[in-house]
Amino acid sequence: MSRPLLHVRDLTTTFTTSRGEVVSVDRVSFDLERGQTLGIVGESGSGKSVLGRTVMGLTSTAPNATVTGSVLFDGVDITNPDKKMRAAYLGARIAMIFQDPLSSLNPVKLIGVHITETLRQHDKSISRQEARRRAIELLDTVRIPDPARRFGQYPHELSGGMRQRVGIAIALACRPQLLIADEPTTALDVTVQKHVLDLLGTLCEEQGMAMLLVSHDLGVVAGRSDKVAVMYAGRIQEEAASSDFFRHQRHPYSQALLDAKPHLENPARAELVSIPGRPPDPAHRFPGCRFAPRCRFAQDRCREEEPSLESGGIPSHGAACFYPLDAVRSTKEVSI
Amino acid sequence: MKAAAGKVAQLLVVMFLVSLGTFSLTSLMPGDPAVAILGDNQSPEAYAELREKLGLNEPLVERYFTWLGHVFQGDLGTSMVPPNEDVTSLIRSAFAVSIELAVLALVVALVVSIPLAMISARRPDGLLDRAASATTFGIMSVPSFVSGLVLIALLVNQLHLFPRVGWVGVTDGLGQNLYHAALPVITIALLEIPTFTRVLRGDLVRTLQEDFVLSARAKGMPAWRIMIFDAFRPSSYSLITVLGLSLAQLIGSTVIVETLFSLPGMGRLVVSSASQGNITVVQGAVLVIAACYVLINAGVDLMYSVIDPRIRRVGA
Amino acid sequence: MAGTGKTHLREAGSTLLRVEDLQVEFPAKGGRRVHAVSGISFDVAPAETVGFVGESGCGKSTVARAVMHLPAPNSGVVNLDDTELGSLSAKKLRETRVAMQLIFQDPMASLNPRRKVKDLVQEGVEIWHRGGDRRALEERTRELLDDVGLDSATVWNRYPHELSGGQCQRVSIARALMMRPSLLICDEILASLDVSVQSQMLNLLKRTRAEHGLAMMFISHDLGVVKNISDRILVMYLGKVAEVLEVEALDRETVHHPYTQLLLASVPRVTGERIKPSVAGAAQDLPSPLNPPSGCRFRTRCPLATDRCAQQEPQLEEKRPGQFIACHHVS
Amino acid sequence: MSAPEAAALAPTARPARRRRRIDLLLWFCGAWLAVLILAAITAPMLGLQEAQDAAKTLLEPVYQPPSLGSTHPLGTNALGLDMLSRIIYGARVSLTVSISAVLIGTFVGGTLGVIAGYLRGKVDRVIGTLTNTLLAVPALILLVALATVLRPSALNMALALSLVAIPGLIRVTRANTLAFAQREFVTVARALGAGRARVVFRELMPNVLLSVVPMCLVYVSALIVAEASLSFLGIGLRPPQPTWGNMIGEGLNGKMEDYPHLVYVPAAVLFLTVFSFNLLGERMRKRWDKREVSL
Repeated sequence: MSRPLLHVRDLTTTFTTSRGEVVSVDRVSFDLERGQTLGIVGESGSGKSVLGRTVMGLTSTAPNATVTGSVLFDGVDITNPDKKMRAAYLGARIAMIFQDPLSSLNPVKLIGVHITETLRQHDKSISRQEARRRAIELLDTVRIPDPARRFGQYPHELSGGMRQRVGIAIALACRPQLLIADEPTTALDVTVQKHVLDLLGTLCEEQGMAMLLVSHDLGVVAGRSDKVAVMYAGRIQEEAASSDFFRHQRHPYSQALLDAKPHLENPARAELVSIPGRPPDPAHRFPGCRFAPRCRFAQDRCREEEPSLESGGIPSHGAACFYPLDAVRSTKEVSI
Repeated sequence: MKAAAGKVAQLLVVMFLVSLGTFSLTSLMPGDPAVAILGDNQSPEAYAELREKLGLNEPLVERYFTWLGHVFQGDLGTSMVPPNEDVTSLIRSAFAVSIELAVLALVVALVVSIPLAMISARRPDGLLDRAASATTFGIMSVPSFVSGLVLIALLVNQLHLFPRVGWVGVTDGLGQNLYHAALPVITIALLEIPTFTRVLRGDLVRTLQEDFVLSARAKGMPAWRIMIFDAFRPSSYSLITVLGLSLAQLIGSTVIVETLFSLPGMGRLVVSSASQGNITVVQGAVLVIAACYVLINAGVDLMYSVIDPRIRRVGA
Repeated sequence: MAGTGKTHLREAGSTLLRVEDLQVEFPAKGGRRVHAVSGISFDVAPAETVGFVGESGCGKSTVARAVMHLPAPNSGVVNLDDTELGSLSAKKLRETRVAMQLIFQDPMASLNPRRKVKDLVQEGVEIWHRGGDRRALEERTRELLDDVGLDSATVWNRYPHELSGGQCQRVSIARALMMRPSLLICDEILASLDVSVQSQMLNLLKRTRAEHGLAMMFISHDLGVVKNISDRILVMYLGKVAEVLEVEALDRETVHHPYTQLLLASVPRVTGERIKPSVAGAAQDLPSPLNPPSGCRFRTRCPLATDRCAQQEPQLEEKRPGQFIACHHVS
Repeated sequence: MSAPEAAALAPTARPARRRRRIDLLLWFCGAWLAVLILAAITAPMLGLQEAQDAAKTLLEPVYQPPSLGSTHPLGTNALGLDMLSRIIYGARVSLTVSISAVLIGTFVGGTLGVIAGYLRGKVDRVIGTLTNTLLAVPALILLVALATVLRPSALNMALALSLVAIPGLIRVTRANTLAFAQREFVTVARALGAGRARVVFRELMPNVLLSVVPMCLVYVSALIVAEASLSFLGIGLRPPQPTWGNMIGEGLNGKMEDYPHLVYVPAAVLFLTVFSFNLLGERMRKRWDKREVSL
C-alpha cells in the first residue's frame, strides 16, 4: 500500500502541572490508511482525548504542553504546526468533532454562521451568498430537516442530536481527508447515538474520509472501525484489526474492559468480572507494565520491565504484554 | 412578556421606595429645618413663614404626595437657600456636567481595559498577565482623592499639561471643554479600569477554555479572530453588569473628583446642599440619580438579551 | 386522567412501595407547564430491584424525587408499607422518608464539600440522634466504610475533593446504608464512572442488596446495566410507562413495545464485523414535554402509529405473563 | 475528559515552580495589617506624642518633615501634632468603623441573602426590591444624605457604612445560596431527614460563608476608603479627632506644595492598608475557588 494518510510515531504529550510532569500520551505510534476508521478506546485518564487533540495540533499551543515524536499527515510533518500550517490544515484537511455538541458551539452565533465562517476562512474567494448556499447544503447532507430554517437558529434551539449533526456539518465543510471524532456520542441518548454513528459511517464511505473515532466505550467502536487501539495510562496496550480484536483480545486489560461491561447479550443478573483498583495517577509513574497492579496475570517481570507493543506472531495484532492471553492459556494448561 | 412586566413593576417600586426614603429625610433631620436653614437669630414669624412655605405643618404623607404630584410635572421645588433657585434647572445644569464626566470616563476606561484584558487573557499567568494584574491591583487600592492628588502634582504642577481647576461647558467650545474635562476624566477612569479589566479578563479566561473555542481553533481560525469574534461577546456579561452599575454610581459619586477639581456636577451639588441643609435640592438630586439607576438597570437587562440569544427568546 | 394503567400492580399487601398515578409538573417560562411525569404507577416488593430505563427527559429522575416527596408530586399516591406519604405531617414525613435513601449521579455534588467522610456517613444518625454510644457509632461507621470497599482508616478524615468519583459514590452508599433503609433509590449512579469502576459498583450493589435485604429503584439510561441488576424493568417514555417486564424477557428476540424495540436496536452490538451503516434518516427531535403528543406519546416516532394512536391512549396490558405493554398494535 | 486531563489542558494550571515560591507580597501585607491593628489596639500604651490636643503642642515644631530618628518620625502638622500618633489614632477610627460596618453588613446582608436564596419566591422578590432600592442611590450620595441628618459619631458612621455594604453582600450570599441549594447534597440531607433550619445552618451556611469571607475583606477596604472620602469632604468625623481622610483633607488646603508630607504620609498609609485588605481577599478567593474547581 502507498504511504498512509496518517503516520504517527512515538508521539508524546507532556503537561507541566502543579503536581509535576504529567505524560498524558506516551510514545504512541500508529498508522491510518485513507478512508479507514481507527477506533481509540480507553477509560478516562488514558490519554485518548489528548491524543486526538495532539494529532490535531491543538495541544502544542497550550503554554504548559510539550509534544515530541512525529505526526505525518500525507507525508507532511504537522507535529508542532506553525500559524500558517494550522490555517492550511486545521478545519480544511483535518477536522474535528467534540463530545458535547452544546458546549462546542458558540451560544451567541447562528448555526449557519458556524459553517459559513469555516468555509470563508479556508477559501477567501467564496461570496456570502455562496457560503450560505453551501452551508444549507451541508446541513442537508447531515440530514437536518428544514436546513434553511435551521441556518438562522441558535444552538440552544436545537436538540442534542441535531447539534451534533451541526458539528459534523462544520467538520465536513472543507471536505477533510481526516475526521477526528472525540467521543462524538457520549453526551447523546442511545437512539440518537445510533443515528449519529450511522451518519458518520455513511459520510466516511461517501467522501472517502478517514476517521479517528475516540471513545470510552468499546461498543461504540465495535462494528464502526477497521482497526482498534486500546489505550491505558497514556500508552497503546493493544492494537488490531477490529475483526480480529473482537474475536479475541490478547491484552488482559482489553479483555477485562470487555468483560466489565454489562452487555445486553449476557444473561440477566450475571456476576461481572470487575477490574480491581483504579487507573494509576498520571503524575506518578512506576516501573514495569502500567496495568500490572490491576492485572490478574501479572508476574514479577511485569513489575520490573515495561513491555512494548509486539504482534507476537499474529500479524497486525499487537499487545503490549509479556504474557498475552493466548500465551497465558497455554502456560495454564502446562501447569495443570 | 410576563417577566418583563414584573421587572418594570419592580423598578417602579424601587423608585417609589427611593422617593419615599429621600423625602422622609426631612423628618429625620435633627431639630427644626427652618432653624437649620435660616440660622438661629431670626424672628419667630420668619420661621413660621418658612415652615408654612415648606408645608411642614401638614402631615408627612400628605406633604409627600403633594411633592410627588409636583415631581410628575417636572417641578422639583425651589432651593431653600438664597437665591432660592429652581431645583429642576439647578439639577439640569449639574447633571449635564456629571453625565459628560461619567460617559467620557467610561469610554476611556473601556478603551484601555478591553485590549488590556484581551492581552492578559491570551496567556493567563504569563508575564503580561501578571504585570497587568499587579498594576490594576495596585491602582484599585488607590482612593480617587489620592490618585487625583498625584495626577495634579504630576501633570499640573510639574508638567503644566492641564488646568488645575474649573469647568468650561460644551457650549463654550468643545476643545476647551475637553481640555478641562481631561484630568477629572482620567481620575475617574483610573477608578474603573482595574475593575473592568479584571472582570473581563476573568470571563475571557473562562470562555477561552470552552469547547467552542477549541472547536474554533480546530476550524483553523487565527487566535486574534477567536478572541474578538468568538470569545468576547459571550464573555461580556459581567462587564455589562459592572458597566451599568458604574455608570449609575458615577453620576453621583464623582463627588470627590468634582470637589478636587471644583466642577459644578451633581456630586458637588448634593454635598454643598447637604452641608447647608438645603433639603429640597438633595431630595431632587437623589431622585434623579435613582431614576438614572433604574433606567440604566433596565438598559442592562436589555443588553443581556442582545448579547445572548438564549435570553432573547424566552417563552418563544 | 387515563394514566397508563395499573394492571401491572401487584396485591397491595405484598409490596414495600406502591405508587399510583404519580404526576409531576413544573412551571416553565411563559406560564406553561412541563409535564415531566404524567400518571405513572408501579410497585416494588421487598428485596426486589426495579429498573427504570428511558432516554433523557423521560422523567425517570423526577419519579425518584417524587417518590421521596422531594418535592411532593402534584398528584398521586405513594405508599411505603402501610403509610401514605402524602397524608403525613412534615415532621412525620421526614421521619418516614428515612426508610428510603437516595443516591445521585454526580458523586461530588452529593457530598457536602466542607465535611469529612466520617461526618458525612454519620450525618443521618446525627440528625435523628440515633447514634447511641459514640464507640458503637464509630464502630458501625468503620464497618460500613469497609463494607463498601473503602479503607476506613485512610478515608476517615478525608474531604470529598480528596477522593475519586468511585470512592465518593461508595461514601454515598455507606451514608445511605447507615440509616438502615428498606429501599435504596439509585439515580444514574454509574453514569459518571468508568467501565472498570462501574462493574465494581454493580457487584458491590448486588452484594449489599443481598446482605441488607434492600429493595431498590435503579434508574439508568443503560439497558445493559439495568438488565444486570434488576428483577423487573419499567421502560419510560416522555413521562409515561411504555412497558413493564421481568428482566429475563429483556432481549432482542422477544416482542416488545416499539419504543423498547427501538432502544434495544440502538444498543451497539460488540462485534468485529463492520456494520453497514443504515442510510441515516433525517434527525428527529424528541417531542417537548411542554406539549406532549396526544394519545400515545410515542406515536410521533413509532413505525406502527395509526390514527387510533393519536386519539386513544393505550393502557398497559399483560401481553405475556409478566410482560405489560402499552400499545394498541403489539399483541 | 477526566479531571487530571482537564487540569493538564487548562491553561491556568501553574507550573510547579511558581507554586512553591513563598508569596512574599502576601506575607508583607499580612504583617502590615498585623502591625497596624496591634498598634491601633495598644495606641494609648505606646507612649505616643500628642495627636489631638493642639493646646499641648504649643512648643512643638510645626510642619516638621518626616525624619525617622527624631521624636516625630513622620513629622508634624500645622499645629505641631505628631503625624505618627495621628496615623495610629486615625487607624483606630478607620479600622473600628469599617470592620464593624462590615460585620453588621455581613450579619444583616448574609442573613437576608441566605433567606432570599433558600426560600426564593415572594420573600426573594421583596428582599430583591429592597436591595435594588439601596443600590439605586450611589454609596457616597447615600452617605452624604445620611450625614446631613445623622450626627458624625463613630457608631452612626459604622451604621451608615454598613448600609453601603449590605446590598452587595445580600447579592453575593443569595447567589451562592442559590448555587449551593441546587447541589444534590442538600437533597440528600433532606432525604436523611434534615429540617429547614439544619439545611440552612449546617449544609448551606458553612459553604456560603466561606465564599463570602474574601468579599468581606474587600468590603473592609472599600469602606475604609468611603470613610476617608467622607472625612476628606468634611462631612465625616471632624477634627480634632484624627482620621486618615481628614488628615489628607487638611493637608490639601494650599499647603501641599510646601509640605507634601502632610498629604503623602496618610495617603501612603491608606494605600498600604487598602491594598493589603484587597490582596488578602483576592488570594483567599483564588485559593478557595481552586478548591471548588477541583471538586
